[in-house]
Amino acid sequence: MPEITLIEGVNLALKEKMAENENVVVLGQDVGLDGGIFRATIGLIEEFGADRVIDTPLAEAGIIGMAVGMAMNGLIPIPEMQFSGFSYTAFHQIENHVARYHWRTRGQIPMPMVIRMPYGAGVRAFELHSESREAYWAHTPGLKVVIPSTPRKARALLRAAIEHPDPVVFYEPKAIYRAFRENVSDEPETMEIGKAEVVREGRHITMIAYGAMMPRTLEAARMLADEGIEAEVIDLMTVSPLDEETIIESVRRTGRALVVHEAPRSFGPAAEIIARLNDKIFFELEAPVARVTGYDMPPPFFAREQWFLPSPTRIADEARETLKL
Amino acid sequence: MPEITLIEGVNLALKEKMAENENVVVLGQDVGLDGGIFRATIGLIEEFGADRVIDTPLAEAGIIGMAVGMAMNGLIPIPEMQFSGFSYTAFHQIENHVARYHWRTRGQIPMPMVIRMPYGAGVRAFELHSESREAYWAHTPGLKVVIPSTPRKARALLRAAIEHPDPVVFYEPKAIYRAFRENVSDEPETMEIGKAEVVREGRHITMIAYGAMMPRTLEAARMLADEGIEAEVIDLMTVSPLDEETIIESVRRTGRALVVHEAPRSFGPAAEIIARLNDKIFFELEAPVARVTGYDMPPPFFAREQWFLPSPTRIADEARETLKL
Amino acid sequence: MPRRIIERPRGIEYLSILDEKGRVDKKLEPDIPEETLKAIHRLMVFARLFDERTLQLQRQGRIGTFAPIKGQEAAQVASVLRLREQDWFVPSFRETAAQIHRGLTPQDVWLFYAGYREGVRVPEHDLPLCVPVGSQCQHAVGIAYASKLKKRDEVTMVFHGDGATSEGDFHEAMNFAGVFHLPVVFVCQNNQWAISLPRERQTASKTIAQKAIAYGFGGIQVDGNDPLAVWVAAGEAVERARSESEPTLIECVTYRLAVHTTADDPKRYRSDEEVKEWEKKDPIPRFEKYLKAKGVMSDKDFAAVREEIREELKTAWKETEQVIRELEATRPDVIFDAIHAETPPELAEQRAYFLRRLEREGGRHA
Amino acid sequence: MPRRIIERPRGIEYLSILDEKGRVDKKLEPDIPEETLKAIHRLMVFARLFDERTLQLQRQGRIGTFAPIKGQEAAQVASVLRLREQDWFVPSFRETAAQIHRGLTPQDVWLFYAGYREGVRVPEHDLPLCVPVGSQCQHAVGIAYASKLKKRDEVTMVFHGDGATSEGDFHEAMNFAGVFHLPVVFVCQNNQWAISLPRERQTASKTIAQKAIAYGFGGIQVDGNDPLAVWVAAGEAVERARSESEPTLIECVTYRLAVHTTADDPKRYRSDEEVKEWEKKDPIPRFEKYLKAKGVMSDKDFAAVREEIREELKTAWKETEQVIRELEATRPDVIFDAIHAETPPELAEQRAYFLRRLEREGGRHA
Ligand SMILES: Cc1ncc(C[n+]2csc(CCOP(=O)(O)OP(=O)(O)O)c2C)c(N)n1
Ligand SMILES: Cc1ncc(C[n+]2csc(CCOP(=O)(O)OP(=O)(O)O)c2C)c(N)n1
Ligand SMILES: [Mg+2]
Ligand SMILES: [Mg+2]
Repeated sequence: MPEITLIEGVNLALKEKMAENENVVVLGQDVGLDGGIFRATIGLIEEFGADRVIDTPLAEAGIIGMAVGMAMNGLIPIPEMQFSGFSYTAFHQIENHVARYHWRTRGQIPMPMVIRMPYGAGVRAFELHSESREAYWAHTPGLKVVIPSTPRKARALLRAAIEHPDPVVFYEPKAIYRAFRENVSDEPETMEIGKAEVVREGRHITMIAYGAMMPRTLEAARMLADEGIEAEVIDLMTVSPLDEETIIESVRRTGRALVVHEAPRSFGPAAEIIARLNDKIFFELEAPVARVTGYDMPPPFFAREQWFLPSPTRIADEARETLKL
Repeated sequence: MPEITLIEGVNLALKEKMAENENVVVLGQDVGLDGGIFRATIGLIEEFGADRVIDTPLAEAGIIGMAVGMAMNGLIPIPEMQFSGFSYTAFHQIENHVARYHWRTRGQIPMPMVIRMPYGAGVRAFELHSESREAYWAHTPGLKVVIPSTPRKARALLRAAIEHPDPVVFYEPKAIYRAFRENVSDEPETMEIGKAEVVREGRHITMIAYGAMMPRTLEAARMLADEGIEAEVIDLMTVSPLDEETIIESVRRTGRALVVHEAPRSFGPAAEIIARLNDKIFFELEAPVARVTGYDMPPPFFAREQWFLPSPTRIADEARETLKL
Repeated sequence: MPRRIIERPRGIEYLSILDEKGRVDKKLEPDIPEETLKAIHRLMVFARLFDERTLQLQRQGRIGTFAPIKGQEAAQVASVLRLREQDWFVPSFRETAAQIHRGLTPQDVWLFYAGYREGVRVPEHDLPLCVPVGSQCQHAVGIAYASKLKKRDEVTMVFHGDGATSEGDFHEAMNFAGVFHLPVVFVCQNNQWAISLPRERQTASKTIAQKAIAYGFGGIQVDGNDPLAVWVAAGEAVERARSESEPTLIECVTYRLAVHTTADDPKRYRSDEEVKEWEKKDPIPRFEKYLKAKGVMSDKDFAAVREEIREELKTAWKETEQVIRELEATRPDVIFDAIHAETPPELAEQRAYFLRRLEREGGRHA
Repeated sequence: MPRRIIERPRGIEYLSILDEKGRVDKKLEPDIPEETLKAIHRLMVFARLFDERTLQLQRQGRIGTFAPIKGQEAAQVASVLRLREQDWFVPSFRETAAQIHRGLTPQDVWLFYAGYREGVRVPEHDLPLCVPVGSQCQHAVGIAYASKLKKRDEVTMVFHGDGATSEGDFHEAMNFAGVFHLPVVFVCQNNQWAISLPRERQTASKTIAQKAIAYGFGGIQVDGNDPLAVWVAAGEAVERARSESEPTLIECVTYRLAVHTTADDPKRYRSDEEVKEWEKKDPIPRFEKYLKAKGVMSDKDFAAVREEIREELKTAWKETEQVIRELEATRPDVIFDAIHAETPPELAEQRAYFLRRLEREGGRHA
């Protein structure tokens, strides 16, 4: 397999799963002929036909609601929300139905479904094309939230999400859709939902991130390494449910932690990770857990969006501060 | 003024503000002739007419979207969502527009508005009539989130919310709409948005709660008092922005804290409070901050909903646990 | 080039066969087998008596808030009876009669209204009732899409109220149904009220049926208290769905004779006179006149049916009480059951915590 | 009692006055003052040249993603010109020409597309462009409600695309407008495409205009590339709103001759032939033929107008470049400005943190 980009990883997983299982269908705005506005679904309509690669009218609640019905009648729908900022139109269908059908019916009506949506700032887009609100979905009982950070993980996690029996919100870091390439195996690869990965080992501090913040966090780790600070870096991959085991095992060793996300700070994902560390290993923490996050505002209009996003410098600085304590 | 219930406090504030300011309008499902299904708007249509107390068609996004336009054209709309569980149909209007118009236009188009909605479990209602998802709104930049816990506060905070220049989500604890009565002043009373209140003083632990969890938390404090444990109790009143000052001043004194909410635990409001304490006074904490919350599930069907809600016993037990550490 | 009419939407048809007085339009009268006539009758009466019994139970505090269907029996019974077993039934929250026809038992319904998740039993190709108004319409569309994709001979019938037509969800579902040519039948129970909002203030269109024009398919208005008219319209629509894969909107003009739910006080917003007027149009006496005139059933038969149903309900409630006792004895950590197919670790931990507390408190608290 | 037609919706009218070839239907020709004809012309040409210039700027990387309006000038210009100053203008995101008429400058637009919040300047009684498709329709309804409540002589005109009609928001807004009898005009820019989805697959209704039937008010389809037809239909609708407080839906049949946005590649989903066919219907040459035939303007006048606009745009861009330099020199903590009317303490703290970092990093990072 040649080296591929993250978006190609998404595309590959979709192709593979559609070929493996004829019940898998893709639906959304412009997912057919156009191949998706980011080309995530390119080539699918040619291979699987317009009945399984469905261009829908412009209605997010309609798309998710239709997917709910499809899942009830034997399909595994993969609806796309064109941008996460437009998924709110379908919020009620996701919260009231996608997240609750299994619960409501005590499993009589399961809800296998993967809701794909690109998220995040950094692509010089209009307003509402740069949001990062994974916390909404993570706070919604019944959903799983998965966010890949590399091409290989995109492919392996999306495959896993499609095979997963519960509904998964698959949040795609569009800022790194094409940022770099990675080798993926010829054989279909699947990674477990709910597992984080230590992507860099270190003993001084644990830095936790996911999605588009991973390259920045790794860059910060390299900057710190130059100064002799060995940062351990964890890629969450699944934001909900959190892989406490991996996080706690690491922070127990390092005694210090830092969480990075581009979502607004207040009531954001980092708060939950801090709360878990507080719950479980409070007395083993040697310093407060740092959070390096977006500010409490919508992502700024794009000329100034880089001022909003956590930079490697800022991440490294906060790590240094934590190490001083 | 006779003693009134919480819902009567809401009604009183609406009446007062509608009389004081002819730009204030109320809109929603059944808010007119019916007086609101909880009677929050009773008597308003008789006093202010059907043009200002507006029975709308059954469409939440329509209601909020209409309120956005009203605010643009000089009114101060108070839309009602019949239950918080149905507000998600309007999520996009709230996130994309209500929360952002001031920001988007740099204040050229302000968005004064109070979105009222009853929330919470404990009233033996159908599914989706018992939700507590204040975290969604608290995580949304641009909104303020206010939750009263007594009749007097309902009246004074709702008045303040209507006078407030920013959009406020006014989350009403329906479980205690009629649970008890309280004296309110004849003179209009207003309480500041963004301020918490120490409602019971103590020196061993700080217990933080709001809304329908207040009576339960106070009950727990009384139980603890019998054992000589003096719990300080804070009523948040505003969930966003948090009144860090009051919280920190208290926890600094007690060294221990516990947060109560009925919202699901993961990625819930307590996590943010823990994160703030971690950020600001980590080294002054003598034990991990406890959280006593709803579980990560939709509120159970009502025959078993009391098993879900934090009970005074449970709150008190968690406080004792914290004190052992 | 000039000003000209480019589209003349078809007129909106109204269908009524059996009028308030029990007179039948012979030219339009459908040929319904006797057994089916009896089935329609029994189900309508069953629904009426079930409603009454359930209201009693609610008043006695045995169950919680309940949404009666009184007055709307014909509209939902004569329509749902047009479905075959393999067809899909998608209710709103006021189709108890239809749900019972599809396989729910009184016990299921009572357990649901008594606040037990165990009351949500889902017969195959049925959905449970849907609380968020209108949101079920899109599910019907997705189900129908899957049927069509898999070339399965399945029709989907979805119920919704007049109020539901104001929701964006209804619109999006109708539009998708039109665009994808789906075998789905929308049955609007226009009972004149959405809690306190009368039909005329729900929408400014003269009929609800004409809303179908916006989506490029057919709509028809029927006397929803006339089982014959509903039967005919639903039959045509189901057939159109089945053979042409085309959707239809059927507006059943009916009336909610009772409260919105037991938490509602209709005196606040509507007059007794209006209710009395509509009581005269009650579908059950009307249909019984028809059955008698046709010689299908006699007064004695009617009484026997009622007696039989009352007995059935009596037994059913006794059994339900027993089940409720059993449910109450169940360890309350069942609230943690089946939230996901794969339980997240934090939830497993929360359940363990719950059980620890439960044990410590001797089962009284958690 | 029997099967009968109870509602015959009015036929949907199509209006065209000035055809592709520049021929005019004399019976329908409106009497538009010369100055207004020239204003329509100038604004259409301005829009076209502005579009071209902006595309260039985008290709040069001076601004970001941009949504051209090429081909839709008549539909938005001849409609918005029907508003008086006190009327309200609610755009979607593809009404640059209308926005410029209402008071935006090229600089505002460029700043917006260059990613500066400073580009959102809001002329009184205007809204800024709206990104979430269809969601602005409800705002128009609320504005119109307030106008009516306050008995102010204000009409609201809201623009949306063909794609927008599929959103629940459009439906709810139309329904509210009908129920409350609001002075609002819905102008649908049916440009045949919603990104890659053609009009026929957006909805199964034959026209978009007929969707008004679902809401109890009038709809009309016009040749959206014919400024005279748009002028007449918009004038009638505005007048109906003003004097009868009744809404109207106007479907302007037009075409998006360019890309959806500069991020789009239409070759993936539509044929060059189709585009060529529609180029023949371009509103500008057509209108110029009309103006010439009428003796209102000559080729020389047209050239002069173009020259003048080009100069204006040249100056405007120079000034904009200067403003961008100034904005770039602004301390970047402006991102914290005006998020709320009352800044929450945590946000003030975040800004202070940002400034501390900025200082430490010598203004290069934060
Ligand atoms: C989305 C949503 N909003 C509000 C409610 C509260 N509610 C329950 S039933 C109802 C009225 C429904 O009217 P209609 O659709 O006509 O059905 P009917 O009650 O007459 O059977 C309302 C407002 C709800 N369940 N869901
Ligand atoms: C709610 C929402 N969903 C999706 C998008 C992405 N999007 C932007 S424009 C567009 C197509 C709009 O089509 P139409 O309404 O016909 O307007 P046009 O682009 O043709 O002017 C889409 C899907 C959006 N902006 N908002
Ligand atoms: Mg109704
Ligand atoms: Mg379009």
